[in-house]
Amino acid sequence: MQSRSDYTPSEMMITAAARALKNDDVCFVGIGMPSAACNLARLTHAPDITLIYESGTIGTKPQVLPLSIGDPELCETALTTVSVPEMFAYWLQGGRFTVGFLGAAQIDRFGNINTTIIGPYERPKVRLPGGGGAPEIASSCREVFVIVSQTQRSFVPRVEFITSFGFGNGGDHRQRLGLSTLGPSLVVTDLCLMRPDAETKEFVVTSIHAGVTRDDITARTGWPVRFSGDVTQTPPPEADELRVLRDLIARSPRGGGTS
Amino acid sequence: MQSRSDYTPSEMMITAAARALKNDDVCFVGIGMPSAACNLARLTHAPDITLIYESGTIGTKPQVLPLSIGDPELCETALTTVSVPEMFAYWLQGGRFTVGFLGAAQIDRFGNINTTIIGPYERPKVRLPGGGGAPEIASSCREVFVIVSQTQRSFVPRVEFITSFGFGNGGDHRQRLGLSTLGPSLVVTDLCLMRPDAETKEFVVTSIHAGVTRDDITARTGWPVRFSGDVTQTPPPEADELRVLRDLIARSPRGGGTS
Amino acid sequence: MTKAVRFLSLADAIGECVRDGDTVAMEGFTHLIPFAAGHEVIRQGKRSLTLVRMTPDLIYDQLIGMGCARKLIFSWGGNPGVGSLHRLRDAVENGWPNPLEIEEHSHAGVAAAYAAGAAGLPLAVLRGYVGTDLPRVNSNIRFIDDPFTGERLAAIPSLRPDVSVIHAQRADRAGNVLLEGIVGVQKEAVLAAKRAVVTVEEIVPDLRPPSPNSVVLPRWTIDAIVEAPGGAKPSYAHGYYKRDNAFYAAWDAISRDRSTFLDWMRTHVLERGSESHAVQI
Amino acid sequence: MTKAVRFLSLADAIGECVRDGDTVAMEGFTHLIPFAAGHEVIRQGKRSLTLVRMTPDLIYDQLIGMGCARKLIFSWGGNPGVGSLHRLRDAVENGWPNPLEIEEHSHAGVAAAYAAGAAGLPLAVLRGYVGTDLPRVNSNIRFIDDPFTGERLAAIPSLRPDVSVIHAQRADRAGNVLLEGIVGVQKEAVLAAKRAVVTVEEIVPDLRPPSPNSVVLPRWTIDAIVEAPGGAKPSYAHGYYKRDNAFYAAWDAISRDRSTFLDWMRTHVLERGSESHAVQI
Repeated sequence: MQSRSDYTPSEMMITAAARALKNDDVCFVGIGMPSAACNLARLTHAPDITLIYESGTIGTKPQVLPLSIGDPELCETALTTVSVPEMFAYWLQGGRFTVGFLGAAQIDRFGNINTTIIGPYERPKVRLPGGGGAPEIASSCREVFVIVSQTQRSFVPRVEFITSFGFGNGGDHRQRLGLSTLGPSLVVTDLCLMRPDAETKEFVVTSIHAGVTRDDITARTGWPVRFSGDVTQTPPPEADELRVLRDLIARSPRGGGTS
Repeated sequence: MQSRSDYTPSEMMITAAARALKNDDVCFVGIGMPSAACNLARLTHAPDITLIYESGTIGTKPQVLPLSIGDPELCETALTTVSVPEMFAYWLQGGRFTVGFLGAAQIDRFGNINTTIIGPYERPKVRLPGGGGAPEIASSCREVFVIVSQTQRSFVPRVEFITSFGFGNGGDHRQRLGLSTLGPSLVVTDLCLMRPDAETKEFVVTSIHAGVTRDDITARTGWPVRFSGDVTQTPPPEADELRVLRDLIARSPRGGGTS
Repeated sequence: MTKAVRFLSLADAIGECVRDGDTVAMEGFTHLIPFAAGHEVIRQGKRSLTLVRMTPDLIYDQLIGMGCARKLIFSWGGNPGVGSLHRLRDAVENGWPNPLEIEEHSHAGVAAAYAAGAAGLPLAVLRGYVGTDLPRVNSNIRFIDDPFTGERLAAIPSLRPDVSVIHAQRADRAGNVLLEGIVGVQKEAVLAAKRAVVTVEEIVPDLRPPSPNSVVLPRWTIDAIVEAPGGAKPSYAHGYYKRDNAFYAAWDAISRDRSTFLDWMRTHVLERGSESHAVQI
Repeated sequence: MTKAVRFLSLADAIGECVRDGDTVAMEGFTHLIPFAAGHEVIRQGKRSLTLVRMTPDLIYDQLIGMGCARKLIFSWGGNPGVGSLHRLRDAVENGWPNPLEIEEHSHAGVAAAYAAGAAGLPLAVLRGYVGTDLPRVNSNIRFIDDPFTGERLAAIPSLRPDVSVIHAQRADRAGNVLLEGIVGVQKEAVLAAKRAVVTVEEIVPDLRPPSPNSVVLPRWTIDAIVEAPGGAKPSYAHGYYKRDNAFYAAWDAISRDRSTFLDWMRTHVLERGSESHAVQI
C-alpha cells in the first residue's frame, strides 16, 4: 500500500481503470489513458485480456504504449491484423467486445460524451477532433468504461453535442432507441469512480480516491453530483502496479500520448 | 492449318472461344470448358490476360486445368487470393471484369441461361446445380461469352427458368432493368459462333466451323435459327493451338472437368 | 459475444453444439470441407437440420441422403467437375428419404448474407438477381430503393446460423485458429453463427508464420476445437494433403443408387468410430 | 473497369490525375500516409478539392492551410497523441484561408462507405450513429427500415472519389502493388475511386513473399505508380522506416501560428522539387 505522496492522480486514475478490466475481456482500446490502463491490466492481473485497436490489430501486446492508434508495435505484436472496414463491420458492429474503453473531452451526468464541438456546430468556438470510432464503440460494446480528468469544464450537466451516446436523457432511453448493450457502466477520474444509478442512470460517485474530499469532487463537477449510499475509498495503487506502469511509460515514446 | 480430321469438335470449340479473349482482358472464369478456353488463350496469344476464379484466386496461372473452382493450383499460382465475399463484392459487383466466361445447360435465342431446373420449380423433372456465381457474372461483367455444346435440348426458344439474364425478351430489356453492361456478346458451340443481332438481340450464326453445314446447325437449334448476312467460316485450330491445348489437357486431372 | 473455447472430442463437440432442428452451416469453398464433422453429424442421427452452404458438396449429399436435413439454403449444388449430386436430386425430385425444402440464391447473395451476418446486420444489400427468376421462387429475395439515388437493389436476410462448422489447418494451444490457402467464406460463417465448431489438422504450440492470405480466428470466437487430422478428406487441406479427385469421380456411381449409397454409408461412416477422421474408398 | 497502369513522375501523376474540384481521398491509417503526393498537390496549387479521409492527419492540415480544399469529409481530425490540427481548426473556426465545409461521420460510417464504394453500391448500411447528434448536422446520414425485421439501420452514401492516392511498400515491374502491416482502408479507397495513384517505396522485380496481412492490388486497378522512397514520412512504412513521432509533436508549434506555418511550408514544401520525397524538419 502506497501513501498518497508516492503516486500521482494520473497514476491513481490509470490504476483504478486497469483494475476494472478482467482477464477474459475483449477490449476496444482508445488511445491515450485508455491504452495505458488496458496495457497495465494486461501486464498485471489480466495477462490473457484481448486488446484491440481500431487500426485493425487484434490481440496486440505492445511492449511500449503507442503514440497513435496505428503504431507499428501494435501490428508486430498482434495475433492478427485486419483491415479497418473489417474491424468496424465484423468485430465492432458484430458485437464481439465486452468492453469499450474511451476518453472524453466532455461528459454529462448521463454519460453522454462530446468530442465534437464547443459552441454552435456551424460557428464553433472550439472544433474538437470528432467521433472517430467512439459513436459505435458506445453503442456496440457490451459495456463502456470512460477515463477522464475531472473538471467543471469536462463534467457538464448536458453535453452540447452527443458524439457518443451514453444514457441520453437517462432512464430507459437506450432501450427506447433499440440498443441492447449496457452503455457506460464506469467513469474513472483522477478524483473518484462513478457508476450509473440503476434507475435514473445518472452517474453517482461510488468510490473516492485517497486524499480526495467530497467537496473536491463537488467543486469539480458541473452538476450537483450525488454520492452513492455505500461509497467506498479506492484502494491506492499497489507498489507492483506502480512499478509496471512507470516502466511501461518510461519505455514509451512521450508517454504514449497519456500526457 | 489443320484438316478437319486432325481435331475434335470440342477442340474447335475451345480454340474458337480462346481466340475471343484479348491480352488485356480481366476474365471471370467458370469451370470446365470456359477454364480450358481461358487458359489456352493465356498460353498462346494472351499471356498477360488476368484469370480470376470465384474461389478468390486473382491473376492465377495454373499449369494444369483445375477439376474444381477451388483447386490448390489456382491459389498457389495466383497473384493474390481473397475471400469469397470480397470476390463477389469488391471484384465482381465492383465491375472489374471485362469478360465473364460461362457454360450453360440451356440457353435461349436471347442468351438467357438456365442452370437451375427442368420442369416446374416445385416439382422438377431435373434438378440442375443452380446459379452459383453466374447470375451476377451475367449482370456485372462488361460482356459475357458462353461456351456450350449445341443440341436441340440445350438451344431452346425460351429457357424454362432464367438463372442468368441475357437479353430477356430481347431489344432493350437489359437497359430497362437498369443494367449498363453489354450482356452475352458471343456464344461458342461445337458447330458455330453466334452473336446477338444489334436490334432484336436474337442470337444469329456469324461463323460456321469447318465441315459443318447450315442444316447441321438448324437441326441442332431449338428455334428457327437465322444466319448473319456476312457469315464466315471459323478458321480451324492452328497446329500450335492444338499442341498447347492437348498438352494442357494431358497434364490435367481427368481433363479438368472438360469432359 | 465472446466465448470460452474448449478442446473436445469430435463426438462431444458435435453432440453438444449441433442440435436437432438447428440451422447448420458447414463451409469450405472446395478447400477444407469439414467431412469428418459432417460424418459425425450423420452418426449421431441429427434430424430436421436446415443446412446452409454456398456449394453443397458430397458431404451435404451424404447428410441429405441420410435424412438429416429438412431444408437446404444454397447457391450451387453439384459435384464439381463431375456432375450432379444424386442424393440432393433424389430428395428434391422424389422426396427421398424425406422432402427437402430449398431456399436458392446466387453465390453473390449467400456470400453477402454471411458477411452481413458476421457484421451483426439483419440484411445484406447487393446488386444481384436482376432479371433472374430466383426472386419468383424465393420470397427472401426482395428489392429496396436506395434513399440517396433511388437505385433499386436486392436485399436478402443475413445468414446467422445456430452453428457453423469448419475445418482449418491449425489451432494453437490457446485455441486460436489459422486457415490459409483458399479461405472461402469460413471466417464469415464462424463470425455469423451463434456457435462455432472447428476441426483442425493439428494443434501446435504456435500458429507459425502464416501465408499471405491466411485467416486467424481468435479463441474467443470459437466454442469447440477438435483435433481431426485428415478431417477434410476427400477435399483437401492446403499444405497437408491433396484433393482426392478420384473419390469425387467415384461418388457419382456410389450415390446414383439408393441402396449402393446406403451400403457405402454404413460401411464407411456409420460403422466407423468418430476417431477415424479420414474416410477413403 | 480495368486500367492501363503507367509509371510516372510524381509531378506528372498528380498533374494528370488530380484536378481542381475533384473529390480526393488520400488514405493511410496512421501508417503509409501519402505525404509526398500531398505535398505535390500543394506545389501544383490544386484548388476546390473535396478531401476525404477517416483521420485527417498533418498532410490534410497542410492541404487545408494552403487553401487546396473547399470541403472535408472525415471522422476524426486530430494530431494523434498530440492534440489539435490547428490549420483544420482555423479553417473551421475562422474560415482561414478559406471557409471549409465539413461532412462529418464516424469511423464506422466512413469505413463502410468506402467498402460500399469498392463494391459498386450507392449506399452503405450499418448499425451506427444511434443516439448521436451527427445525423442532425449531416443530412447524408439517414435511416432505413430493414424489410425483413423492421429494424432501423443507418444508411449513408457510398464514397466514390474521383481519385484516391495511397502510398505502398512495393510495386513490381508489371505494376502490381503490395502493402503490408496495418493496411487500413487503402484497398477500399483505391477500388472505390475512378482514378488511383500509388506512390511506392520501391519498384522491384517481384513482390516477394508478402506477410500475412498484406494487400495486393492488381496492376489494372491502378492508373499511375510513382517511385517515391520516403514518400510516407513523417508517417511510417512498415519494414522501411519508423514513424517520426518528434515531427508530429513539433507540428503542434509549427502549425499553431499562420505565418510560422506558411514559412515552414514555403521552405519545406513549395521551394523543394517533387523529386525530394521525404520532408524533414
